[in-house]
Amino acid sequence: GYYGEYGGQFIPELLMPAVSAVADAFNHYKDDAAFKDELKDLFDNYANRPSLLYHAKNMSKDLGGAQIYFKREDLNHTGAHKINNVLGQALIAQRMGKTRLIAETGAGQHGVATATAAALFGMEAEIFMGKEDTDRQALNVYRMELLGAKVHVVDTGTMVLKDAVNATFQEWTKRIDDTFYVLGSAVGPYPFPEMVKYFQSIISEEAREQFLSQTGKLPDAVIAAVGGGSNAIGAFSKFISDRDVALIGVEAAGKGIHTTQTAATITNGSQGIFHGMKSKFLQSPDGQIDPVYSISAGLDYPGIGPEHAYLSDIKRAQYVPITDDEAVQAFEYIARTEGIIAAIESSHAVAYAMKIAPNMKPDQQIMVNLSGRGDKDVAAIARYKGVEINE
Amino acid sequence: GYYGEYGGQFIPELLMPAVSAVADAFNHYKDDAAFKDELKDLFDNYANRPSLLYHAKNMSKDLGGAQIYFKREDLNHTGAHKINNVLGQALIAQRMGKTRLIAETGAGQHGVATATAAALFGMEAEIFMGKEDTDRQALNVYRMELLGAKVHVVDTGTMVLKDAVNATFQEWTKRIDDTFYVLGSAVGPYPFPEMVKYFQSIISEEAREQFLSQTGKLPDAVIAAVGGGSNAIGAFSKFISDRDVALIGVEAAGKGIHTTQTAATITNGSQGIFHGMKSKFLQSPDGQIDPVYSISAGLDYPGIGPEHAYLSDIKRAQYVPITDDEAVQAFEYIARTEGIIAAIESSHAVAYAMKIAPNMKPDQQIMVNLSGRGDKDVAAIARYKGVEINE
Amino acid sequence: MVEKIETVLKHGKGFISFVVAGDPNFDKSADYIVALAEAGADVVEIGIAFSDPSADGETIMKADLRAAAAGSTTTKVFELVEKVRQRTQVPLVFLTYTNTVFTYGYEAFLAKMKQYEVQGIIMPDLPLEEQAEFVALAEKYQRSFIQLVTLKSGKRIPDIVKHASGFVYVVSSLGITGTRQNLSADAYDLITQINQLTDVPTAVGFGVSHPDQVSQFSNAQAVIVGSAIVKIIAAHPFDAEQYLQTFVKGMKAVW
Amino acid sequence: MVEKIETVLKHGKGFISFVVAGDPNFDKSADYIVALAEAGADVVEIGIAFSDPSADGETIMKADLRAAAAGSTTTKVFELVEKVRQRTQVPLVFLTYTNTVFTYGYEAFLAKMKQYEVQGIIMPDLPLEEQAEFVALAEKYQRSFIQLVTLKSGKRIPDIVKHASGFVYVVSSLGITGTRQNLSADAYDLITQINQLTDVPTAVGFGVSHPDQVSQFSNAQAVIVGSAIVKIIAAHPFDAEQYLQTFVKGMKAVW
Repeated sequence: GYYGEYGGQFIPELLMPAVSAVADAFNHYKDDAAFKDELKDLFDNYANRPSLLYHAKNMSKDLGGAQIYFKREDLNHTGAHKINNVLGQALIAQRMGKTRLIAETGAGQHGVATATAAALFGMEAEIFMGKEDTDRQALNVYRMELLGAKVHVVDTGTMVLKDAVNATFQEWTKRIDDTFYVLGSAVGPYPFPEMVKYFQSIISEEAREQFLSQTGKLPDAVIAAVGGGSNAIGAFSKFISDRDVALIGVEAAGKGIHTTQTAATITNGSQGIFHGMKSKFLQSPDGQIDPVYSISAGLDYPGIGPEHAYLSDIKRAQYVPITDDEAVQAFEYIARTEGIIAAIESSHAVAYAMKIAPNMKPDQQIMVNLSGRGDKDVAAIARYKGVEINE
Repeated sequence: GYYGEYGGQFIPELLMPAVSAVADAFNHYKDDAAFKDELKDLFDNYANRPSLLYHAKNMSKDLGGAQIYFKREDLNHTGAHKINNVLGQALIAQRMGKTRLIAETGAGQHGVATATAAALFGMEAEIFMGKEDTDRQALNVYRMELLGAKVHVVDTGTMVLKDAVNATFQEWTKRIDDTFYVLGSAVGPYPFPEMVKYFQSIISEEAREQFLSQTGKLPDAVIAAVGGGSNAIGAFSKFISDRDVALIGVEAAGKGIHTTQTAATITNGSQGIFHGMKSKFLQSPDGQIDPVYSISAGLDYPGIGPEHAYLSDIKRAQYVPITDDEAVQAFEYIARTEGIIAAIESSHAVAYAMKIAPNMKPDQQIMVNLSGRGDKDVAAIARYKGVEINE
Repeated sequence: MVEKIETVLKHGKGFISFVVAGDPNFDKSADYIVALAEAGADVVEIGIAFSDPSADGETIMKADLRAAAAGSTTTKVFELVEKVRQRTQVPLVFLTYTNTVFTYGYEAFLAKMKQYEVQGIIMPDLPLEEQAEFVALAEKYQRSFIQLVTLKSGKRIPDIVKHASGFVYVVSSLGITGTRQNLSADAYDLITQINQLTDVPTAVGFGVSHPDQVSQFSNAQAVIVGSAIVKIIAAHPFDAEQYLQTFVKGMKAVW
Repeated sequence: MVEKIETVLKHGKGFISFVVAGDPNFDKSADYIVALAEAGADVVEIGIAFSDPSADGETIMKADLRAAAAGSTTTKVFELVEKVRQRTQVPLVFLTYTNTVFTYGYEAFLAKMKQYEVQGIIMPDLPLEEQAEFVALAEKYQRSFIQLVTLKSGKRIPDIVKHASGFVYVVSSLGITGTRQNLSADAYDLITQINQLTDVPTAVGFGVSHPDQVSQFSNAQAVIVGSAIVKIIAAHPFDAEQYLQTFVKGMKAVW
């Protein structure tokens, strides 16, 4: 359960049996042929996989350097990479005989994905969401309810994502027997970071093959946004042993890494133990977890998955900050240039590609993981730009 | 340019040369190998085709009759079938040397698709949208602007879709040389209904092969929602010569076909000449076009494509009305049952499948064309259900 | 006895004016048509209000809305014509979108035109390709189906003017109806080209509003003024007579 | 000289009470700890406020917020303990999330505990699988690392109690901290099972709030009362002494 010194299972004794049971089930099914066949069927015939590897020709030409490719996770059913993980975990839950899924959600994407899987599998779903977020994302609350899920408003703490995680763990301790906690990012106690990586690795598994068949070679760099880090670990995973492929995680710098309005965990954080894992966190010297900020609700998390902390320490991956301003510019740029409205999360990765591509050669290749679509962000971008939208 | 007695080119002399040039180009390129290759590349590597043929097992089991399959056009880039047509027309425009696309839009879906294609092709785009619609769908206006398009607010007439069509034709007469009118539905003067069918036929072309390979036989019925009728004609087209495949177009009955709050053109309409075509329209005995109503902005059109009027007359296809209430119920039903939030347009087709499937046998098959995703409709559904959403 | 349009216009320097039937109401419409005729209009075009006047600019769209508010129906338009015919023998021409005529019935509509001595009809959305049926019926009822030719018509012109009757409506600019400051000199050449192909008089329209514009079209047999007249009615809805007469006389004086 | 926890609790009918350091402020916290000791509490647990007390219910979360508002830091908590030690020799135990100790440094934290005579520590998110490093250091500093056993621990129990020190914290119900009306009879059997495996005293907690509950756990050496005491402080932030003493004496009377 460790990546170097990061990872582990820092959870109450009350949850250990449940988490251990998940670990046992995961370790059993991840190599089970029937499980893998069913997962592949769900991926191909429900999640709409494989996702395209798209050559962004206009952007590559405009930037005048490396060839840029987008891995189009935004084209998945429900519009983001989240569905990969959720289908996998729901299938494990089903195999374990669970009939009820619980999940945390920030802006609502993982909650919608979990509610979707629950509808498909005929399970109950209860989603925990901070009150700040239910107020800001009322439409996503209704979307989850349409999918048959019950949404619990979390009004403790700072009433955002981290508090929703706390509340979901609490809920799990109260009702373990029929309930499975579908964790949404590559964080939490083992086996969650490993399990999330396993299900999200389909991204790099496909991309690696697609690069070889479409271009005859591997990319020179893979760039992905990092909040908890599930899309990034999925995009990195199968390239980790390809030492010539640079792996770059892009953190949300918010209003800047020299301000307190940031969520750049590797850049500004320190070692800690929280949400069941030893990793890096934005926290006070006393270990009180910081409130964090990013324009992107999906990156607005004070920690990072333990494997990312490890990959950073051993310098196998590099983690760089991108500000709100840079991300919004990238969001606008690829809309105009490629006709793609990407998630503001993914736009952080695009922004970094825009920085490095011009200094690379035209025969070099960058993969940017477009982890989700940006329809959900259009209103926020308008507000950010000071455009009045009356909805 | 005729389907039985329907169709034609009822347009001002000023536009005839432009429309004839489009017809000539279309008739040339539709059989041109290089054009078709480029279109296929756009379909496969940009629009994300082929779209899934999804077996809705939960729904089929729950209804206890025919097996229901969804053709998942909602999984296309930009989230609806509209992109098929727009990419095709933009490619024709490019071949004709045009550098500027203009288009009408109702709720904004076709406008967003056109703006997307213009961004991809590096063309200008100007979108005409009724003031009622720009007020209701401010977010889609901003989305088009993000994609680089200019949005013109149409404040003439009833300030909705039909007025936007009028305004776009007017705009075309003012600037013909560099401009191509990308019409969004299977309506208007020849060659538009034929051209839109040609590009949308990919739906039934794929579906026919998918049914044969996935189930070994053709569907017993194909059901699609009809406004102007582009997704329906695309879903019907390659099945028309399969006489055993029932073709069913579902019209928006709005608040009921016995009220004036309806858009059920075949059910309540009469022959007329409007928007460049002879077809059926909802109109006064004097030929004044009626204001129409449906909860679905995409079906809220007073006419129907000429080929549908013809298929109805010769009884090759059947056209049935579905009310707002029935469509909303279907919208909610498949969200809960299959984890799919479908467009309210497509939900009309789902609603009719729900009516007939229970009376069919389990070895019979229904294809429902899920023409688009329903994220755009969630707020409207909440309002319809009286749920307060503070955005 | 109403004269044929061709006869009226063959002398040249013809003036064709346009009003929307029922703008601002049907009684005043009748008065204005009579006033225009008395002021020297050689032909009066009577527009039938349509819900979706897509070939018209804002001025005429608004007139259509006023007429609709006054309760315009096809039947009321025929009643108007019947009344007008009791007061003037000026040749009349309908300008209407095809759907109005189609839903009434092509033949029934032409029969009414004959009954009330409306000499011709302009249907801006019934181009050469779609007009055969209607043109045959118009000939049967001896009504003129007015052909339109535009700056974009090019090689279509010979085919179009072959079917010309009443006058050839030369669209002098690109775009929709409405007043414009600068008209294309290309229109002059277009009129010359048409005159060489047919004996039917040419009338130039779309955007003519000022007296100094008409002299540019000395080779046309008539000018058509629509929006400029509709604007006068919009400005003086209930007492436009003298303004209309002053305008028409001013145009005819320089023409 | 402070006695060892085991020594205090081996007589049975022990009473362990809980307060959050700094709730409502650090001066009153000291007074309340002393008051609890004087009323008969055998051990006092001192909670260290954390930003994300995910194992705690609403009552203790709110106490954490009050403590945070009073400026709680790890340093201030040690200062509190230093002052308390000048007024009472009651055995003290920290209850803290692991991150507080980890960021301070395991060894540095334990050294401070030893310096201020804090006998033990409970870290609810440091389960058997992760505690080896800390437990070894705790032994080095002769501090008790309190093990938790729950109704779900099952076959894990022998391994857990093997490392027990101070007391075994028996979590009497599922869920988080907080007062509950009905406690499971399964807890009684769980205590019996643990008593057979170890000589370390058992203390039952999570949801104990009423005098009539304590008799259900006659086989435990102690009961732990947290939320009920925190609620008294919340209700009487600046004069809770007498209410605390009444409550503790009432509990001890029936126990």
